[in-house]
Amino acid sequence: MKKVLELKNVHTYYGQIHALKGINLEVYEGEIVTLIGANGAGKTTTLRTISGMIHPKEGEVLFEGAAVHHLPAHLIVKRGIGHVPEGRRIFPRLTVEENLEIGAFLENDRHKVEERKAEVFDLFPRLAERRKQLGGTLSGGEQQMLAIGRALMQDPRILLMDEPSMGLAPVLVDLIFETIAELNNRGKTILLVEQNALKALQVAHRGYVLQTGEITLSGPAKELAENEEVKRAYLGG
Amino acid sequence: MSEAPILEVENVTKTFGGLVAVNDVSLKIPRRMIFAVIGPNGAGKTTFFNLITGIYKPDKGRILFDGEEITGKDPAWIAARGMARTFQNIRLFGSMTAVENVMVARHVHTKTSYADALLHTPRYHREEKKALERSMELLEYMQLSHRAHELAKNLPYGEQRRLEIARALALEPKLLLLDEPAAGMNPQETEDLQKRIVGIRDDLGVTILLIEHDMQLVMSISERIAVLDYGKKILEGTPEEVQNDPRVIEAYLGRGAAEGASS
Amino acid sequence: MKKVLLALALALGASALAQGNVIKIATVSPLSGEQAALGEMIKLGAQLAVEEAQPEFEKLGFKLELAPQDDQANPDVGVAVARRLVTDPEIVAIVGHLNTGVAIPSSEVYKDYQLAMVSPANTGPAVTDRCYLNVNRLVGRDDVQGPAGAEFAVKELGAKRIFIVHDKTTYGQGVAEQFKKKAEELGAQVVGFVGTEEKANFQALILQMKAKKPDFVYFGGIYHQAGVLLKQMRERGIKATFMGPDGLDSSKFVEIAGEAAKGAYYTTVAGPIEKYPKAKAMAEKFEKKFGKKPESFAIYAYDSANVVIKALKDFVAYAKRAPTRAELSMLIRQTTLEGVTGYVAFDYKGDRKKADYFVVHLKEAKYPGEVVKVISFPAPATKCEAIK
Amino acid sequence: MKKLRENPLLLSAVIAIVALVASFWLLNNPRSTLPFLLTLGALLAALLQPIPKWLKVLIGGAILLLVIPAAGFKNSFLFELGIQTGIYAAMALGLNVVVGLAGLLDLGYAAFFAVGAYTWAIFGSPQANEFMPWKIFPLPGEYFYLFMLIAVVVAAITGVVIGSPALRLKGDYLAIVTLGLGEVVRVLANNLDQPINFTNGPQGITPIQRPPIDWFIALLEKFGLQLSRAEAYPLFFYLLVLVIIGIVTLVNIRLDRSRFGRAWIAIREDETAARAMGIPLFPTKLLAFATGASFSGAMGALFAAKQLYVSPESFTLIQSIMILVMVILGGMGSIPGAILGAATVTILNVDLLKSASDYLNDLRNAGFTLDLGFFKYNFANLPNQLEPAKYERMVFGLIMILMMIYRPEGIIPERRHVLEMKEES
Amino acid sequence: MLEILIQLLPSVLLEGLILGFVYAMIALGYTMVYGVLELINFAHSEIFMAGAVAGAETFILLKGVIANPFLLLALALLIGGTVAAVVAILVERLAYRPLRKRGTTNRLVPLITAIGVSFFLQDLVRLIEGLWHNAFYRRYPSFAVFEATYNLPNWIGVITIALTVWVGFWVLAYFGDWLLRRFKNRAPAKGRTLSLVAAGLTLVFLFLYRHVVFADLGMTIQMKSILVIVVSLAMLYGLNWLVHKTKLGIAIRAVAQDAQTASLMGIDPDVIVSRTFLIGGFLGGVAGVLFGLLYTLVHPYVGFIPGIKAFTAAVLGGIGNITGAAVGGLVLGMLEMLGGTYLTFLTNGAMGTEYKDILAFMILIFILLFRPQGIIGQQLGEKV
Repeated sequence: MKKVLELKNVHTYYGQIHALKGINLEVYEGEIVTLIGANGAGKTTTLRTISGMIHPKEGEVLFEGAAVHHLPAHLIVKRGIGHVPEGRRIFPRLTVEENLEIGAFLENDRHKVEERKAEVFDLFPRLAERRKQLGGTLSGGEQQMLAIGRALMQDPRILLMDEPSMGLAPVLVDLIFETIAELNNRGKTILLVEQNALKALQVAHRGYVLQTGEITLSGPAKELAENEEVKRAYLGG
Repeated sequence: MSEAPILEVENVTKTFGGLVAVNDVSLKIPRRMIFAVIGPNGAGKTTFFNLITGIYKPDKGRILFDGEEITGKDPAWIAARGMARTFQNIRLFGSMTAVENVMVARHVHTKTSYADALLHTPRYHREEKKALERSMELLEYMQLSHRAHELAKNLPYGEQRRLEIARALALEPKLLLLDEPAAGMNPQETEDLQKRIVGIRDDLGVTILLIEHDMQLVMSISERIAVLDYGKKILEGTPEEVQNDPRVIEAYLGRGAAEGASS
Repeated sequence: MKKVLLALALALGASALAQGNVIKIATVSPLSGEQAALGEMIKLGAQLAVEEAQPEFEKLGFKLELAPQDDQANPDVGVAVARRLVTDPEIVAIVGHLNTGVAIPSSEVYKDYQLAMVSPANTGPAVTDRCYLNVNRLVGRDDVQGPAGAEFAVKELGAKRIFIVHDKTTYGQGVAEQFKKKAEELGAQVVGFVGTEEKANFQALILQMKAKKPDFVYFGGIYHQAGVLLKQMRERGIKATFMGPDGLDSSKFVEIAGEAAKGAYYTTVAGPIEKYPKAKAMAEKFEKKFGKKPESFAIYAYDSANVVIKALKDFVAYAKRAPTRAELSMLIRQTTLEGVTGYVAFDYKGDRKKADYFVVHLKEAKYPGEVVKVISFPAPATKCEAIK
Repeated sequence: MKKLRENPLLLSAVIAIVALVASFWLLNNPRSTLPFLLTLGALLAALLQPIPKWLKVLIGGAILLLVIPAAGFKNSFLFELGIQTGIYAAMALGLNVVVGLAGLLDLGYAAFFAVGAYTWAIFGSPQANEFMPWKIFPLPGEYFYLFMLIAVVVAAITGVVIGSPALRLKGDYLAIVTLGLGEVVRVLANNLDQPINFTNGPQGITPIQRPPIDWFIALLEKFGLQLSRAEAYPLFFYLLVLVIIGIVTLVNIRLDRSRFGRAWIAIREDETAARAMGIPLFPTKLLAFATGASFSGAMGALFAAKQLYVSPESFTLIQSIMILVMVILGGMGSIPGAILGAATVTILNVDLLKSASDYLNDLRNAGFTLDLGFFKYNFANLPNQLEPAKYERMVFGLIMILMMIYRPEGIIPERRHVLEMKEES
Repeated sequence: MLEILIQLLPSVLLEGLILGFVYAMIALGYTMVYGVLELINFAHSEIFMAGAVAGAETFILLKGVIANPFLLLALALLIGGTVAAVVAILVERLAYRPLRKRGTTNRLVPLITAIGVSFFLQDLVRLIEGLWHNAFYRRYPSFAVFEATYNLPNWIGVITIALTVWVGFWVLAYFGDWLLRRFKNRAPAKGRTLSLVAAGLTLVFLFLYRHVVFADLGMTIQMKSILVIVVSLAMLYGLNWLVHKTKLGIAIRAVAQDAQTASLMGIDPDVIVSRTFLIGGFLGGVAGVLFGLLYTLVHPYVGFIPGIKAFTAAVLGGIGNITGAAVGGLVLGMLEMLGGTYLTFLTNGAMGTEYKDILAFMILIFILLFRPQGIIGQQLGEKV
């Protein structure tokens, strides 16, 4: 299997806070890898480091074998890393359709854009119904679909997803996880950060547990789901 | 002094756009208690703090502090009445020295008039001295006196956190709100902080309300815990109650976890 | 970097070190900005006079120089320049300013140092009405120019409903008020009296004119505003006759107003060259030297400088030394000169004993226009409590 | 250089010698720019470098009270420079409270200067007869000192009036609104000549009474100095300005070190945190605004008396910007910075740019030809437009841009002093 | 007196409309940059000025070469716009971008820089013009075609009067209703009832004043004013199209709303900011050329007052909003013209035309205090 993404000893700082303390992580083609851990453990920071929104102070991020950690975000995206950010961050005053089109900003072939748009609408029929509506007026679940759809418009080779279930009603959470599985079936490689650890471990192949900026545990998802330490990582008990 | 709760929050709701950030939350915080609010990311904890301290005005409900209604009042007015806070991402006055930072919070307790300040009247000297002494005491208390004359922005992270607490204490608060005080700290610093928080309550008789992610810290020092999820208070109880409640486990670990835990 | 600094330092030091028997006459007028065209003429006129006199002074053992200064038509800059000039001992007299509003505060400074000032252009009554010993002028006054214009407007052009606009400067508002007073005395109705600093969009004023339907519009101010106002008036179909004071006496006025300038009148205290037979030779010399025709105040600046030069020469020839500022001020007040603008002599407060006033008609949109009336008028008397 | 700093004795000696040399040079060449600048440089070095306090006082006192006055008798332009620097320094200190300490960008600061200037101009000249029933104006010059205090109060009130709406706005809107209100004050000054003539409109007000100085001349005579009135006034104003600067600096330092100063800085650094610490936002801002305004008002009255003439043209946006440039150049929030900024900009504007223009003029008049071999240029052809004095806006603009990009904290950054536990006597 | 004022009304509003379109064109530049960077680009007034001066030079240089005035104008617009756009991009690159890269959070820093840039550009143009012509006032040549005046039919004026009076009465009725509700606790009247009341009163009014209303209102308009209206409408329409219908436009809006997320879409925010300055600058330059054509004389300081007014217009309409800029410009233009013309009449000369600027600033303060989001802007949430 081809190694799509690799983090080697990555250290990242937020101002004076040492947020990531030497992260090592690998994602292979066709996998769903999940990164779980308590609030503030550094999950989001890891994803932001990969997509170039912050730059690591030490270590390297390799995408398909090439170092990308020094590149600005828009060039990393160009290489083929899609990022569904935490809190969805859709553009509230663009319509659903415009949100999708901006996702395909780098694609100049009109034909391909329409094709991908059709694919997204196929995946999320709800979005098709609301294509002329402003992003900000969508419900939380629809916004999450839009955020995922927008990232898919880039046709990325790896999709980073940051807490896609956050703030969603249970029935929507199920839907989102089904979608993740479906995307993976269609061949997408996915790195998933989740607070809903059990759900995430159900859908993922492998998992990493992050605690205060360090990876404390890793392995096949099934094994992690059984692990007592996982629970401790969350509840501190 | 009555033994009425120091803070009463009644059915407070706050929405941003279409999003309900805090949804019909009610709380009573008894005096001299260490009370924690926990919940997953985006559960509305910081918004809740901002409502209490007056930075946001609630859409519905009311807030009583020390028996007095403070709903919709100016943050400075509320602070002057004895409510102090720290911030999730440290907000010190970077270009002032550590001791000056603390003295800023003595503003309402320093009784110098404008004329006093210009003319350096005896009252000015007296009040300034008092403010300075009290501030130095607080720095000492937070073990920062060696940093008193350094600029706040040059302090290491952990000391900045402590300085923020010292500054908040300078208000002589009845209620101290700590917003993720352990964020970014290493385990040793966290342990130190833990002792300090208990100490503050014991020494100064301050009620403490805190938001924290570090469950170890929360569970070991809080006497009562409220759990927020999607802006709603889903539970309130002792640490043991909270720790073993399936709803909490569900909120944190995800759906399906509760069954796993109880089986 | 260091070398550059050193060179600069040497240069600055050197300029201050240039010593010797140097006598400097300064011109102060706007050399930049919207009124530079008028200010430049003052400078060049004086420059011609100084350069003509240089050989004679050399014979007397002195080096006569011109120090042209720019007051940017701004009273603040004017005062700052004045304060610099008074502290330079080589400066013995000033030829300037252009604007009354600049001349008044600046001359307060000159007065403290008894530095003589001969103005080729200031028409505001207050310039000489303060009775300062050191302040003189060669041109007429607004309290004659304004009324002269009003008399011409009402009596000869038959103005009945007059709309007056001014530019809210000491000069413009002053002359406009004088015009207004006389026009009302003569029985015309002043239907509007408005000040404006606007430079581009005069529509609000033009709409007021539309409502008041004047048959005559007087503008107290300088050409760059007058030209635009007149052009926009004509564009909006206001056909009233247009007139202004000597601030309009520039080829730029016609250039800006374009075809609209046709038919406009202005009064001036500086007559066109051809009105002065003696000025012809000077005009030729001027054109040869500077490549342009002398306009407006150039000949007055020439005469102003010559008054100073004559007094200076008399003193130097007699006393064999440069005069003090106080001495020169006294002497200038007494000096008479057969200048290119006629006979120059000052009265007790520094006004020219008899000044000429001209009414010019722009029959075509071409500068200069045709002089339709010349009035020679003595300066009105002011009660001076003491000559200061 | 570093070595020098570490050796206080050597440093003191070097500064003292430079000060001495510069002073003698200046006294012998009172009309050249270079010795003057060097003298000021020595003064600055003495005040800023870590040398003994008595030496600071000695050098500072000698230069300000002996050398410059002595040179000023030979070249009274030095007094003019000193007075203008002083006026602007006091205003920069006032604006420093508003912009530097409280972080409120005020682009209409000249408005308060205007208010102060007109306060004395109207009553210290016959102007007030125009609208007052008693024809007792101008008030005698003795009233000047009283009116300086009145100007402080009037300017502070104007500050409150302007600040009350403006300070409720966010940062950059505040800037635009103060700019607008500053312009409003100027337009009012320009237009309040009708229906009732308060300001004499664009004509301005002149002559304005000066404080009488007979006592001062008499005093000087006791020291053996015989001065005429015209000579004594610059010296008098120079000394008066020095005294005022002293007072203003003291006020500035005292406010900075009081709870008000700390509250201002807290607001500048972080409004939300400041409010959470019990600092009421609006009253504190208003206090800063009124304090800054009152400094400007006092200097306005002095300006009117010095200038003898006041007109709306002195109070334009460029004045406000100039004072802002002083604060930025020196260092926002820094008291020595504000004074240094004021001195630099004033000298640049009043002297250096004009001297450079004069120098070019001299070259032009002399028909000097620059010959660099490959490049020949006859200065007689130099266009009039190319005079540095005309490009003050360009210079100010450049200073602002470069400072913001390369050194936003200014030449002398704000430095918090060390608070000491003082024993109450 | 009232009769004259009413007769004048259509002309005043027409002139206000023309002035308003000029303001609107300049306001677009402020609004675009503010929308993307939340920066008040103080130097926009100088970008406008650069366009005006470049346009004047084009006219003067090519007047003898190109005979067709419309072609000449088109060329001047193009060159003026281009010069202004280049200046705008340079300003962004050299002054603002270094600040963004350093990541200053202090909002005073970019604003002070902007003021500095503004001052610098004024004198730079003065220097260039001074060296070139030894004078810096430039006059736009006159062309008979542009200065041709057309009379507008009276009915337009009558309708204008009727509409204005109707709006006036409507406001009065609304205010009266508000008073009743406030003090007598009446139920609010329906909008339609108010409109009918206002319309009725308007008819009564027109009946009473019919001899005034049907007098010759003498409304005239010049070709160049028509050009201003046409070009600015085209600009508004074009810009709206660009921002809403093109990929660049969507990218601009995306960066404006959330630059960081936009970079996750593969958009380089720097490029977008640059483009924004280019567009805003070009529009400003075009506005400058039209301004010169309209008012004849331009100089390095010509931008200051219109710039401040246009900024006021942008805030008035709701900064960051294209339609808002247009609405704000028109409202301000008309109010200014009304104030400038009528204040003198109403105060019998005590308050001159000069007070119109004070009026404009008062409006600005009023708007910022009571409706900071502007007439049609949206309230943006504050981040804590």
